[in-house]
Amino acid sequence: MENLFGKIAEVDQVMSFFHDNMVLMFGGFGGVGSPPLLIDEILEKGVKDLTLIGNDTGFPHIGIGRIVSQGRAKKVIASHIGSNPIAGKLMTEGKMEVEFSPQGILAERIRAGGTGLPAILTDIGLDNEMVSNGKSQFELNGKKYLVETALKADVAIVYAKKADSFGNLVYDKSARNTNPLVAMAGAITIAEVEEIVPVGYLDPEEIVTPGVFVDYVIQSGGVNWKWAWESN
Amino acid sequence: MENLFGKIAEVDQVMSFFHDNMVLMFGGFGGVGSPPLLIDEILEKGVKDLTLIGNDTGFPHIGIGRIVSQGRAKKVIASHIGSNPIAGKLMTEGKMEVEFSPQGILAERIRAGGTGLPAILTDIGLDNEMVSNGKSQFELNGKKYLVETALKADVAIVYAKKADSFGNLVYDKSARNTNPLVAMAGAITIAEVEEIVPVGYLDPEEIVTPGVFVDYVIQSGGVNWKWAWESN
Amino acid sequence: MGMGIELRNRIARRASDEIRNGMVVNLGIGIPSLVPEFLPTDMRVMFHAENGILGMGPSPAVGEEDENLCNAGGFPVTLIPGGSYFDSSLAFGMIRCGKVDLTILGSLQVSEKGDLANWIVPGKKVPGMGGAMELAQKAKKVIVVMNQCDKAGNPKIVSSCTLPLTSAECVDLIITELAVFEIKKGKLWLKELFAPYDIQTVIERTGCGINLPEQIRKIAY
Amino acid sequence: MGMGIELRNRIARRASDEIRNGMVVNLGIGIPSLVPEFLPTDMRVMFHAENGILGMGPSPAVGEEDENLCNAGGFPVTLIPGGSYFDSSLAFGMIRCGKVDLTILGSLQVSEKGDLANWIVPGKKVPGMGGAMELAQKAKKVIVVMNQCDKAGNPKIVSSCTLPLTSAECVDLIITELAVFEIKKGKLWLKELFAPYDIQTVIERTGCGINLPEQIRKIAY
Repeated sequence: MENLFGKIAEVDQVMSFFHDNMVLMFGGFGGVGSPPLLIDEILEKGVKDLTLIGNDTGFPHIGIGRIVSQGRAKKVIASHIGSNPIAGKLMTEGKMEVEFSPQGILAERIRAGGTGLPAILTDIGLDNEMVSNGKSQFELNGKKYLVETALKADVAIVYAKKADSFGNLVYDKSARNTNPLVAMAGAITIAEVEEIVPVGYLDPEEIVTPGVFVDYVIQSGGVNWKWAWESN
Repeated sequence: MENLFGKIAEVDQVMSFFHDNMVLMFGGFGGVGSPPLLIDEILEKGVKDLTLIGNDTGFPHIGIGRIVSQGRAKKVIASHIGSNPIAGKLMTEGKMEVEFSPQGILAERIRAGGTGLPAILTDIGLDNEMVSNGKSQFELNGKKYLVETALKADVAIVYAKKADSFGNLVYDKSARNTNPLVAMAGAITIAEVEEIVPVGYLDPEEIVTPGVFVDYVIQSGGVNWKWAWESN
Repeated sequence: MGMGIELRNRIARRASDEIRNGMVVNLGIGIPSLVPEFLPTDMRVMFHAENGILGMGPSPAVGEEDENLCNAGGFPVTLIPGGSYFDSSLAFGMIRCGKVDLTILGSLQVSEKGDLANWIVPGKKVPGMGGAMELAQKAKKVIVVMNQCDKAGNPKIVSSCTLPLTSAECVDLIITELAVFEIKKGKLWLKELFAPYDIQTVIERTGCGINLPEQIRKIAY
Repeated sequence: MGMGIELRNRIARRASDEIRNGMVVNLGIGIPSLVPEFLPTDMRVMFHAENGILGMGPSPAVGEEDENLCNAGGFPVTLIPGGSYFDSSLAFGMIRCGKVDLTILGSLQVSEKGDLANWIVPGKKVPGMGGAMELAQKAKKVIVVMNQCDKAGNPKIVSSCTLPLTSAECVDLIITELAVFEIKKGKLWLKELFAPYDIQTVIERTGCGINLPEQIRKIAY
């Protein structure tokens, strides 16, 4: 495979970016669209005290849940942890801090981080203390709004269907979810993909994430966990 | 053609939405990606005192420039009017108010309007009086930012390559530009398209504007102006 | 929920009557997910999912599942013609902009003013709000489907929610196994009764006063 | 600009030396648009346009133009393999996030501190800032290419701009038909001289003091 931009890498080459206390952002929704190989390698490397940012904490053995369940996160910023009871347990026991953000606002905060906006205003959760607690408010035309700050990460990991050697990404159906947003918000963005193709092999109209946002492309081996809906 | 959602319309059917003093948002960049039939029909209907919102004022005989050149706008919110000298003349003579917004911030303000966010924060143009004048500021982590408010319109008009009968849109190359943003920001959105197809004929992965944002779909006759780069 | 499938279906069937042709609808998990079964086959409805789908179709047959085509709950679905995929920011852009006509959700409590409490049981379960706040605050119409009472027998429709609110004054309609309630201008109205229940039973199992209109429809199914 | 094509090409050629393999580059109209001609054919550069293109290629042949594939100035371009289309919000998301490595712009004035004034002539021309503010403020490197003096013979490099600023302290490099200037830590340095000009000529045609390094490179072409 041509590697004109030096972005196609073996997974070993990117593992040096993962370290204790880092801020790690991940794509995926209930584990769908989360990068299996990278998650396993991060787990194996044994990094800890992570701050994780993503839609949810997956299931105990699915997606980012694998890392959360092993107690590797000191903090999670997410909209939902309900499908991962271990996350709830760690939170209740005070072993992991959880900052809840309404799902669409979390998505916008990640997008803001990825597009160089420091914050957005919104009325979502304004009357909800768990959301508004500690956040600035701003009055516009006589109405109050919450100031929701941008989210960025040291490293963002995403899962895509195809990448070309410039890092242009296309996703697969609902596995797109938060991935295009997360891909923009990493100081370093690593895409694990099902297929790597040369430049020119993706239709320029169908590219969802332009390669300028992607630093490394890793070949995936596909999902290696059993979904909640699979029998046995 | 099946019209399952009642969105496919003749241009006459949508002309009642255009009236004096309305806020009209338009897609396009230098006229590329602006809807020619709708622009001509608006011109012919003779509506005036429009507030126009879009990237630029086109060229005198290209895109929204046709409407601007006829003095039909009382106000324009745009990032650039340089390619339309008549716009500059109207502004200088006090016949048309122009609010300049930096191009990417204008795009974000339109997106904010279309996605239900009241405002965004940014440092673009903070030190520039023509941009910051009259705008609120907000301090975040010791840094000042401008509060840039969302833009919405009574009617948004866009130009696309294809629509299906639900109003799902795909665009053509750089004629995409501001169209996907503008399509979201109209109380009523009308898409003029080169081709109308039944539902199921567009690849769900390639759809850029989901049909939920589009109220009417109009068959276009294509661009009927001469581009600045065309000889003779 | 500790409710038999027949009662659950009855609630879902009644909820399906609120859906009109051309609507964009978001369904929560549980009883709401049963609603599509009861729609006329020729009805054009676009089901919306928070993870970035518009135009969700029925669950695929066993063995036909696509792991990359799932609803917000993580379960396999299909896509109907006219459907599309997009990122989560756009999924919620639609919601905040009022493009979702109707959402049907479960709840822990609803107050007589339409306050919704469906995301936290303090000291017990804190799953997070997911997309419930946006949906409750911004969908054009919010329907709650739930049991009339919780497992301990306490009414779930109350004068004031004791559980933390998801969103204030947002619920338009409540459908339980007993009855259908409408909340109009901050007041709770009994609208319809499921057989075999009578008004008295509903009043007894409701934790606040109910306004009674002149006519209360009886639902036959 | 009132400058012959040879001088314009010379400036563009010098500007092209600043481009490295793999860079994302945004070019303004005028002289900047001449830059790509001078790049080695094997160099991988992604040209960015504000209207939503990454990977712009050369102008098409006459008759081969596509009216829906134009640069931000409205003129037909092509797309190279690996290029993509996106909306303007993403085009500027890239800029604000520092993904544009280099922008090459024209200007009316530049101050010795790197203040850029390229968008307004008060009382004369108010075209609007377009995308210039974002590019000037957020591109990793900002290069100005312009005449040493304006039509009236006034230096365009000045101690303090008299025209309204586009953005303050943003310019890294200035290339004129006379010389190349670098702005480092708020100070203007003469870096290179185009033949046949000498230092004295440059000093005379510059509206502020210039720092002179020990060595000043002469550009042969």
